[in-house]
Amino acid sequence: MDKNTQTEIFFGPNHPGVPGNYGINYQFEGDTVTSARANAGHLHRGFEKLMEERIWIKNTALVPRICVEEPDINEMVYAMGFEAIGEIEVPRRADYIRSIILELARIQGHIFSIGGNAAGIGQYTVMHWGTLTRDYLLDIFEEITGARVYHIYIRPGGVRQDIEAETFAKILDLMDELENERFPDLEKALFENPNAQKRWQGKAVITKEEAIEMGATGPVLRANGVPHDLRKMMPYAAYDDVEFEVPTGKNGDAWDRIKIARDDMLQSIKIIRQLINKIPDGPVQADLGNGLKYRIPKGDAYVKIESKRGEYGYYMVSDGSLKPYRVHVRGASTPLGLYGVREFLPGTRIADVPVWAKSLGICPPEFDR
Amino acid sequence: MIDLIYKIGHFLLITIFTMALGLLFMGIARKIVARIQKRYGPPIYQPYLDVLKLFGKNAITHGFIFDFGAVMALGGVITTLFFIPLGSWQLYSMEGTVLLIIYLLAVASLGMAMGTVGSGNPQASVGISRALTQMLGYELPYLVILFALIFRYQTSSIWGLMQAQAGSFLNWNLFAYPLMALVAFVVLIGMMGKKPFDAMIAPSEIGSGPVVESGGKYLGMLLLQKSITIIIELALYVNLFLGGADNIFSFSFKMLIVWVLATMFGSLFPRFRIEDGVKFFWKWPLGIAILQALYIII
Amino acid sequence: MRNEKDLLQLMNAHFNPLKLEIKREQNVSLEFEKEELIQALSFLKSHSYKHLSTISCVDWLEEGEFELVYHLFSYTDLINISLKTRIEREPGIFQTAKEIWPVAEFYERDIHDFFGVKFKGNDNLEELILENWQEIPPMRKDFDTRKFVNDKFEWRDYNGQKHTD
Amino acid sequence: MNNNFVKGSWQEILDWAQNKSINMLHYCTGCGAIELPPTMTSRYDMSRFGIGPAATPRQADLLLVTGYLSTKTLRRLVYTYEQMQAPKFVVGFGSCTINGGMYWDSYNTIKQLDKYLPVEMYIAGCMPRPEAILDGLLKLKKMIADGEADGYQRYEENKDFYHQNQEAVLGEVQRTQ
Repeated sequence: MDKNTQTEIFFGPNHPGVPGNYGINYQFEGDTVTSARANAGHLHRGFEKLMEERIWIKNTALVPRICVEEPDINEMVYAMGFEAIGEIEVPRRADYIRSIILELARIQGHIFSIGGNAAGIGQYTVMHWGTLTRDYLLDIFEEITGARVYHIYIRPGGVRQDIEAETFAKILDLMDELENERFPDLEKALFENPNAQKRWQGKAVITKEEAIEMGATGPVLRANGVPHDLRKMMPYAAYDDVEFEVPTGKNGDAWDRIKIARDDMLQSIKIIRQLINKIPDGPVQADLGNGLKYRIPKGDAYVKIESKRGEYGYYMVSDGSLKPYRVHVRGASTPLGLYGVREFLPGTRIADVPVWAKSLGICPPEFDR
Repeated sequence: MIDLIYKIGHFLLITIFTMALGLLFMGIARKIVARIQKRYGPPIYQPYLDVLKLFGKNAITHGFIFDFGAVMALGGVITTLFFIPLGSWQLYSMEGTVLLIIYLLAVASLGMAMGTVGSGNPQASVGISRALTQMLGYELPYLVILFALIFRYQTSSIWGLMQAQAGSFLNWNLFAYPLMALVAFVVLIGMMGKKPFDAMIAPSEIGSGPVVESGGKYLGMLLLQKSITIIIELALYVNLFLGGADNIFSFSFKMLIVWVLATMFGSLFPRFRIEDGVKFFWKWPLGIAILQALYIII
Repeated sequence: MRNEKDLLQLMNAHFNPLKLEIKREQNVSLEFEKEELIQALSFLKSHSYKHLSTISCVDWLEEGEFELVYHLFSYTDLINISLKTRIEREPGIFQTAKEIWPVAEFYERDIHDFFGVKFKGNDNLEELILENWQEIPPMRKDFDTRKFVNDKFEWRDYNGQKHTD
Repeated sequence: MNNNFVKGSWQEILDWAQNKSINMLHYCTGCGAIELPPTMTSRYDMSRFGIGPAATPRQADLLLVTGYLSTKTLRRLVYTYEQMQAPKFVVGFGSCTINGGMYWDSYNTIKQLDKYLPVEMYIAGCMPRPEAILDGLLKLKKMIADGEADGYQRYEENKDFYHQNQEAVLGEVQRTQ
């Protein structure tokens, strides 16, 4: 970096345009970024060490705090890892309820990221509407699980408690309200807005080969027309009983990714309706004995599910004792947040750095853990 | 001597009135934007509290250039107040010509530019370079319009242009040349730096641009400068296209209408990137302005 | 479209894995000698296993070994394969997989941060997540986090009684 | 920084103005920051009390420490705090700033915020709800109006106590003045 033509900006941890507590130090010349480096680690709490100190059931309270935008994904993967090693059969109704919770979390996550992307380019009205819509979903979560964001609801072996009939009715009403009132507003304000299209089209392009080479999945891959979705490829919970399409884009830019987020939400609404209509009766928690003495045989397993940003996986190792021996968290945006910044950010304009960071869904607590 | 004291008193009255009106307009704008975003928003007198609080806070200076920049920005803008007829009040506005106003506005933004460069923060210099490029963008169509008007009414003094539109509201320039008024409205949004042309103070890209290093009383001064700039640009628009006014209240009312329209228009559009903004200015507004000018000349 | 068994036969034919195991449907795990792993990785990458999910490291303190686990996935076979190998704890050196997957450089830096495993060929192994950390790498089993917190930080005492005892 | 905080009627006017218009620094240090957008936007609308986000430390008066603090964030937080101009206030969010909360035995997070920065007030909750945040901020406004919120003076007076604790955890810390 020669001093006279290039200056350095700390697009630092304390900056309205950056997604979360995470910094990008980039050098720029004129108006274009020449080189960039990820400044991660601000959110490191040593989750994996803490999990080794706590018995199995205690970790269910610790686990959702890893990624704040989508806590239920962590609970689900932790439960699936426990069941995979212990070969535990989860009752069918619990599978259905888990899928409903995951789809509600996906809608909530997508609306929040659409609002965040809109704020990145100055469209604050859509941010306000998006966060308002998300709050209605948090009310549903509060009704089911008692908490707004961290639900601690999906546990190894099933879910904490059943969902009553009128909560299902409320969910269905909310789905109708989302589809007929909330989304058309967002559609007119953002997706039919020529400015927004100009700001996002052709920006932060990640091609198919680059994404696969880097290990990036989810909207980043699907924006290039590749319908890879773990809910279809490796069905888990109740996803094998529902039909839905996997939305894809064409040229892998920020505009396609944000349209995929919108189409994902519409598919999630369809899934939730099918799940609620076909939900079987039965228990919601497999009988695993006293929670404080959960114990599974020695073994290891890598389990992964489709979060809103892509593949989210845990590698869990148990040595047969009361506590997990090792849990390794693979966040969905790890390759992009660390490697992608150095490889793909150079060349973009300064005005597009927040568009780049937010449209790729970089969620720093995932790789800081 | 008495005349001098009268002039100074009149000048102080105008400056304070303009600042109060500008801050009131900014409060109204925040309320409108809040309502569009389905929330209550701060009370209308919030900007007054902001300015009072800001002058109460400590502030760190980054050297003489930084201080002088803020003072020059505020001073430059206040001097332009002399030459703008605000309804019935006119200090020296007999002699105020349109070109003088454009020049003095440039002085104010150059002052701010000098201040931000003094602050040494790279984000501030990126912000101010954007502000100046955007000025380049909207100055071109604006000058074409002004020359057309001057050619049409054979006078370049604002007072003259305003008198030319006297009589019934039918011969306001808004109805005489609607296209030109429309172009001037878009340019007005660019001049005031409202969305979608607020790339220079983009918080999510460069941390609120030029004012990134100024806190406390510097931010207070820049807020006052912004409020006076808003009033000047609105007054210019009302004088040229809405036929000015005989008393100050109807003048402020007309300014309020234009301001509310500009706020509503802006709150639904995301921010242009700076070169898209300049390209936009040079494509549609410039084209229409030239068309209108030709129409007048022939 | 191979299923799990064909995959195991394929691997058996080209390498001599120590252990082959079908863990669950669409999940397979193999264990290799230290030297053979990198060739197995590039072999699999050329056979449609293009997606490297992540590299995990497990610290088996009693056996005095680190276990490195490479998780791959194929978009055509739809099978998850975990390649494991064991390296001695003390020197803790292993070759880098940077040439096969450039992104592995950051996974290795992460493992170096937390376990102290050095990867030959990966030149920038400086701190990624932690900041000027002096003790032994924190994720090792012999690092006691509660003792460390006791010395470095101070818990709030509620009139004489610490909230943790 | 002039240290003569004269308690006169002028100061009361400034305190009154300060509590009516607070600029909150938009720095989400921990996981509690996910409850800030609902508080700032349409449903709970913090701006009707005159509290709005500020982009940079220079323009901010309120520093929200939303949740746990890793040592890396603490260093940047101390720099941010010292860049802010008096009168400035710090509000601790959630149980992680009070006693380490869920990460009480984590090797990388600090356990008590008020050993490093002067804290006006804590809002309890493992991520407090938007209603709790608004309630806390209203109490803060009352404290400012009564002139009790003098964290920045406490920071000036026992500067070495705070600097020692910071250096104990962070090693060497650059000082601005």
